Amino acid sequence: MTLHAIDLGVRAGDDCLVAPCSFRLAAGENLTLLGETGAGKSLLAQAIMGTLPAGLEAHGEVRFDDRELLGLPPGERRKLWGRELVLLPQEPWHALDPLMRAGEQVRETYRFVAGDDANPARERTRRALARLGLDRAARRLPGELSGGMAQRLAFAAATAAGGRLVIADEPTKGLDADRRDEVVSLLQEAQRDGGMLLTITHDIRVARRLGGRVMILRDGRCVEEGDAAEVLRRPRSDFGRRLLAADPAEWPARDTPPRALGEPVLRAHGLGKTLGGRALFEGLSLALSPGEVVGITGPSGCGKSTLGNLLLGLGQPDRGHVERAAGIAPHRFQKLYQDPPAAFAPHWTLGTLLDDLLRRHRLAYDRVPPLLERLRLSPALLSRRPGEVSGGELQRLSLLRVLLLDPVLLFADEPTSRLDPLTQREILPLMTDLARERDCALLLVSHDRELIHHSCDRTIALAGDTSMPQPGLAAVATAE
Amino acid sequence: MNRLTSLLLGRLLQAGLVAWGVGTLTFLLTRALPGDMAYRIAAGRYGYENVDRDAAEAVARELSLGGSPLGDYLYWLGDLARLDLGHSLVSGESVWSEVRHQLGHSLGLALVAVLLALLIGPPLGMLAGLRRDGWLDRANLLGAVLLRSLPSFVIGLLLIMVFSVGLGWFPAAGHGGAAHVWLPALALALGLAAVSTRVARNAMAGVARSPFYAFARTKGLSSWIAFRRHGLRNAGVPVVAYLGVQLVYLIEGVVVVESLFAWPGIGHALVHALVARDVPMVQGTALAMGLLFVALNTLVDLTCLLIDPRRRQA
Amino acid sequence: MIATLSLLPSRWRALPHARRWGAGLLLALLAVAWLLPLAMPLDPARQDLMNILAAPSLAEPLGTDHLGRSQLARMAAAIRLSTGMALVSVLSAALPGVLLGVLAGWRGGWTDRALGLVADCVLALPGLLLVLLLAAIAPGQFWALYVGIALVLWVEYFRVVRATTRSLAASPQLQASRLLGFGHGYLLRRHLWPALAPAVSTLAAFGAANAILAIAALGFVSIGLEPPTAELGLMMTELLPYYREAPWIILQPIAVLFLLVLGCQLLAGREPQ
Amino acid sequence: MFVRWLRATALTVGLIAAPSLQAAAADDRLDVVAPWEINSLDPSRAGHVFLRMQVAETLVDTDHEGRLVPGLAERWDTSADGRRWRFTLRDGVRFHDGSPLTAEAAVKALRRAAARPGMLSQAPIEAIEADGPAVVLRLSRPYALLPALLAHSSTQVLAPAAFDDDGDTVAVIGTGPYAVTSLQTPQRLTVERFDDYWGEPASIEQASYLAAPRGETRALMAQSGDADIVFTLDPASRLRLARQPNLTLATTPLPRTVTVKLNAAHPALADTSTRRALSLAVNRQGIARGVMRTPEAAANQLFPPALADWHRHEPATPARDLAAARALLDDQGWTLGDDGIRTRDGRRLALTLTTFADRPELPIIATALQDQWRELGVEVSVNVGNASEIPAGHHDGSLEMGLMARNYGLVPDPLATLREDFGPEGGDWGAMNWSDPRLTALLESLTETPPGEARRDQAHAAAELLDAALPVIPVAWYQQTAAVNARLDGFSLDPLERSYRLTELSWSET
Repeated sequence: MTLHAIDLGVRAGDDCLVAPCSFRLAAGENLTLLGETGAGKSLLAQAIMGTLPAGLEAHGEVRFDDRELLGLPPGERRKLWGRELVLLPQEPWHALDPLMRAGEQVRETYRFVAGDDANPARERTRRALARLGLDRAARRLPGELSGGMAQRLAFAAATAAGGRLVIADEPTKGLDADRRDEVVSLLQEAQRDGGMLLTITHDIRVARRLGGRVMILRDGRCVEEGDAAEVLRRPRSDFGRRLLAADPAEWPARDTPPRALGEPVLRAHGLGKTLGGRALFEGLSLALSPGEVVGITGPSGCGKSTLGNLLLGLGQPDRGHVERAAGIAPHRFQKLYQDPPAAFAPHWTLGTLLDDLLRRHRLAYDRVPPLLERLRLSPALLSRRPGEVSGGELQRLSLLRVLLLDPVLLFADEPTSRLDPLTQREILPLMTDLARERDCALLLVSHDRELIHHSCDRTIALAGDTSMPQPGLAAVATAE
Repeated sequence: MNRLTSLLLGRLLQAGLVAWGVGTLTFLLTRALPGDMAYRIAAGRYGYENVDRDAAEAVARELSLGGSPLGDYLYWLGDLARLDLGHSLVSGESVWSEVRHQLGHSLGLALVAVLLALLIGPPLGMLAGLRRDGWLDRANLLGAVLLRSLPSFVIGLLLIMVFSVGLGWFPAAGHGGAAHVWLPALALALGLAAVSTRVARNAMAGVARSPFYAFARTKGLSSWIAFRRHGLRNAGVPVVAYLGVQLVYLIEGVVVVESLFAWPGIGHALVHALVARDVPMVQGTALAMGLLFVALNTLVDLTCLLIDPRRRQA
Repeated sequence: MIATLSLLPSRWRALPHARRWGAGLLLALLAVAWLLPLAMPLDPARQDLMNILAAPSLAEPLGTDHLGRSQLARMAAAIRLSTGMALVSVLSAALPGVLLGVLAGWRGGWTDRALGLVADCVLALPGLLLVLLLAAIAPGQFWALYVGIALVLWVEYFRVVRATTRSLAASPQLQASRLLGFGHGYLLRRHLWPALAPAVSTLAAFGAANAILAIAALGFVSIGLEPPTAELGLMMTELLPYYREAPWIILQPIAVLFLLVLGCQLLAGREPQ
Repeated sequence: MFVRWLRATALTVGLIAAPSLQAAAADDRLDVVAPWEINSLDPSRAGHVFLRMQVAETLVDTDHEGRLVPGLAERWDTSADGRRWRFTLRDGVRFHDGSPLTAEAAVKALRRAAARPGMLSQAPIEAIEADGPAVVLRLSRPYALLPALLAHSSTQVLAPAAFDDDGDTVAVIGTGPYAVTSLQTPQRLTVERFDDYWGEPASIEQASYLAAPRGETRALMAQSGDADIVFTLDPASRLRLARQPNLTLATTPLPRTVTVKLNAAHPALADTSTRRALSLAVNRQGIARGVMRTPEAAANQLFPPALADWHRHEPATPARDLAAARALLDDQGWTLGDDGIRTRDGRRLALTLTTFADRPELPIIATALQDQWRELGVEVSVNVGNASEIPAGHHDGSLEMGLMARNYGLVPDPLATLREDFGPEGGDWGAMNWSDPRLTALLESLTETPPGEARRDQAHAAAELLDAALPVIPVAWYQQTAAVNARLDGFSLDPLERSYRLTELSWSET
């Protein structure tokens, strides 16, 4: 059982999206494609699976055992899905039918793809779910599952038909640190009994844990290839080195001198909040002084964002109260969002939105160019709409928008979790330096403990129950 | 199950308000309308040939029009509360028996029409939605726009000419046998289908592009099984939900189709009652149509609950 | 006129292909209606009882109707009146619908439930009763019919606008703008209206066609007849009896309505949800 | 696999439709379709349907030429002073429920008819009593038209069991050749042959009546064979049906005239010459050929040929004389304004023409008149409303002009209607604020003179007076039309629209 790709590339018309590259995979082995968003990792996986969108074609050869996949007619290719080739989709909580019970979506693979009769199919489903600790979740709808449970369910549904080659596309996207190890062990299980694993990720820690062979991709070109242990210790290529350095664990230790804490801008006394019948935190008191960077961390669903919103006055605590320092204008308490495009009105150019802000607060335009310079943003961006600009640039623009109002408190809610490692490596230090320079208190929320440890003066860790559904999911369930 | 009880309570409240609304509107009808009511009712009763002053005066005495507006209004609502709808001024029959007779015919026609619309509209729409911007999709759009710009009486006439005069399959008009319901129901159904087919097409196009549909296919399910188990149900929710809003066109269409096909329905009766200012009859038919609408909407809500389990927990 | 409703900041070049066709179709229809009478002296009421239901000829490009009147003149007058009245109906349905929808979506809570209940009740009342009540109060006035029709159609705008406003009210973009110190007016103009515009203009497109068809239905049960004015809906009823004798006659108002609906549909670019 | 789904739906639709195919074709029931709905069982409200379907009968009947003949009453005679009428009932007549026809039943029916609005209330009746096998009516003054009034449908005789104790009609139990089997108001009535009918029984076993208000629907039902006889075809369909092989078309002139009722109190319509100008400006030929589609419908006088005694043969159809009409208005001082509308001492010559759509051709004729009078310089706005607006406008004086179709054959002798329309203070459907003593005297003496040469001369004199003074302007005469399926023999149209004459019909052998 082998997978052999020879000069496999993807073209759209005449421009080449992924340059031809070759790799080999044998039974029991695993290969990880590492690179940033837009590097063409997913396109390679889709080329192998045969699910390239219209207008894109794969070139070169893909030999699976003795069969050449690219040449097969689409009908034949589709017969391999599930039976031979298994694709684990991105964000599995979207890839499950919202109206069908969880167990049923696994049973249908046994029943209709593997071809079992009704009873054996039900029996094998029960056993598969039990093995993945999902027996309690069989009757639930996907909307009621946590991210980790959804990932395991999708895995059970996809591998039920016994496919030997498992392709995992960004398995840890949207999951927090604790879930990452769970996913890695899940993938290794697929590889253990003679299967082959092809993983696509931008997370270096996942690549390091999986081991086996690694291939680093940049802008559709294979930059480096080799054993994970060797490539991820001393990468030969320059891009490999920068990619490694971007991992928060590798960041240099903070060397900022401890500074005298000024008069706090905000105090919280005995804050308590219960959400969905569960107490998130109790009796929490804190004070934020200018120039201080405070981190809040904890597993997903533990109430990090809720605490930040309470402090900013965007919600009412059940117990305790928040007290702001006197004489500070309300618009100097600002917030940065996890998904940058969501914080802008999509229909207007960025320049228009900025002019609105300047006119609203009667600020002179000459404050903008120095900030553009400091945030390394080209003025040409202002003539584009939020949708036509990258996530990194947009986050820096929202930073600019906020700095125009000399904020005293900035609550950054997972500001870089949706961004690539390199962009994150560049933006976060910029954010903390600017906060310190302008004596603005920065409240940083993230589920990545390494990141918080390397950026903040002090940290508040919240405990939490892991079975809470994904925040994104809860919204889906209650949508009218 | 509190979702179900709150839904039913909401619809019951709506039914009450509709009854109150109809009562008030028809009461206004008696008071505000120019043109002598007594003359119109006499014309309705005895045929316009032998309507004259003493006929109109006889009717006026009988109705005892006049009296203080507020007093009459409360008295009027009192009757409505006791569901005593009184007697038709034109035919003298009790309104309740007339409405029950006509409502039965209209309900039959409406249900067959909705059934036909569901058989014609959504399946074609879903086929068009699966292959977006294919030839079927374009034909579906043009067909829907054409049907939406044809008044229902033109559709009705075309159907009679083709199926009754031309092929002789169905009787042209009137009622009596089971065969009489097909052409009027089809005329209504085509109007409804034109709307529901586009809703189904959009829903299906959305579902076909969704990640869970792609995962169902990459899991190995055939296109037919994926459509049957995942496509149909997910696309069905917006179609059924839109059915509730669509009933407005059904009620309007019923009026025209009934008078074209000489079908003794409630829309036809409402028009005659309004023209003849037979106010108790107007109130009875309007009330029946309003409550029919609320009942059909409740049915639609229940089906939505059935199809979409998420709504049950929310 | 329907095009202005979409209010999207898009120039002609930027209009995608379908919408350009839609706008072109509508402008052509309106051009025929408004420019034709300037080009040639047309009297929609002049009759010639000796020359009824004449086939289209060079002298009479669209033939003559059942009273020998020039069908070209009547179609031009009908397009002017019907599109004008349809606009009245659409505006009198869209304004309350959008305003109440935004109010319900924005405030939520009991205002939302109360307005929702009122909308459901108005939807349940037979539209015909409302229209006839208005037609009876202001007999012989076309606008009364169109406003009566709008009384039923506003609920569709209300439901679509409320859903969009409700989802936007809780969105981060609004929270961010509020934090930045912007007032309600700004939020409406920058955030809400561009999101509502396509949905509202689609409903407006179909609302116009429904208004005209409703007038045809009313004319069928002989309400709202007002000779000699030429109105698209009523013409369909008047010319119906001659569908076998002169089929091209009744096809003309229907074809114009078809083009109107198709034009609005392509222009709006999206079907009503 | 989708094809499987579509085939399945097509199959189910076909299966359900199949049984219906035979039903439509082979039934041997006579299906009659007409525009008028049955809105009640009460003879005074919907009696015309039961009379036409020969379910119920009246004391006096009419023959094919419209002359009065004995009906349920064998013979009738009047006292010397003409104030006491005695109608002797036929014996051996049974109601459909088997009960015998008695004088008491007839008296009860006539008393009900006299108490309710309808034709019988015209007669000056003091008392109605039963006297052995006969019915006696005492009048306050001589009234020669009484037999004619007793031929009206509202005077039909129903069995005592047809009424409940507070006088409402609960069933239609008549004495006619057909008995009711099912009745669904307002649309449908089915009847079957009544075997022990006193006259010669019908040959067709089953019959049904369906009310279909739309002209197009009725025409299509005739074409598709669903209806064996269709009454009142709209002009456009009539031409098409004439070409159908399986149908024969029957037409007969009706004693009904389309007239424009003028309010003589209106300043513009007060003098005769203005009314004459309006009449001259009407293009009757155009309306007859273009709208009614029957050239002979052009009305040169008030009374159509169907009313033999009243119709005058000499005057040729007055072709439209616009010049004379304009001259007449100029003499009256109506000067032509620059907008083409005439004005006189500051007032525009603008009038409102009220009509109704129960008869589909009336709004079309109104539109035609509107344009024709615009050429004359008179601005006319047309108000299409409910039929009752004309009598209502007559009484509150608000009516200016009313376009209507007046039936002078409601009763076999038009005199009854004329006395109602052109009496001293006019009539709801007749003159308004106009009267002529000479005409009143003539109409009075006509009620006493027996039929004959003298009566016809007086009738012609009255007709001449009306055509000269023009309180109402005649526009067109009506034709009753019917489409009859070829498999029927012996069909004829009743000009007085009293009966469908079903008993004379039989299935042809072909």
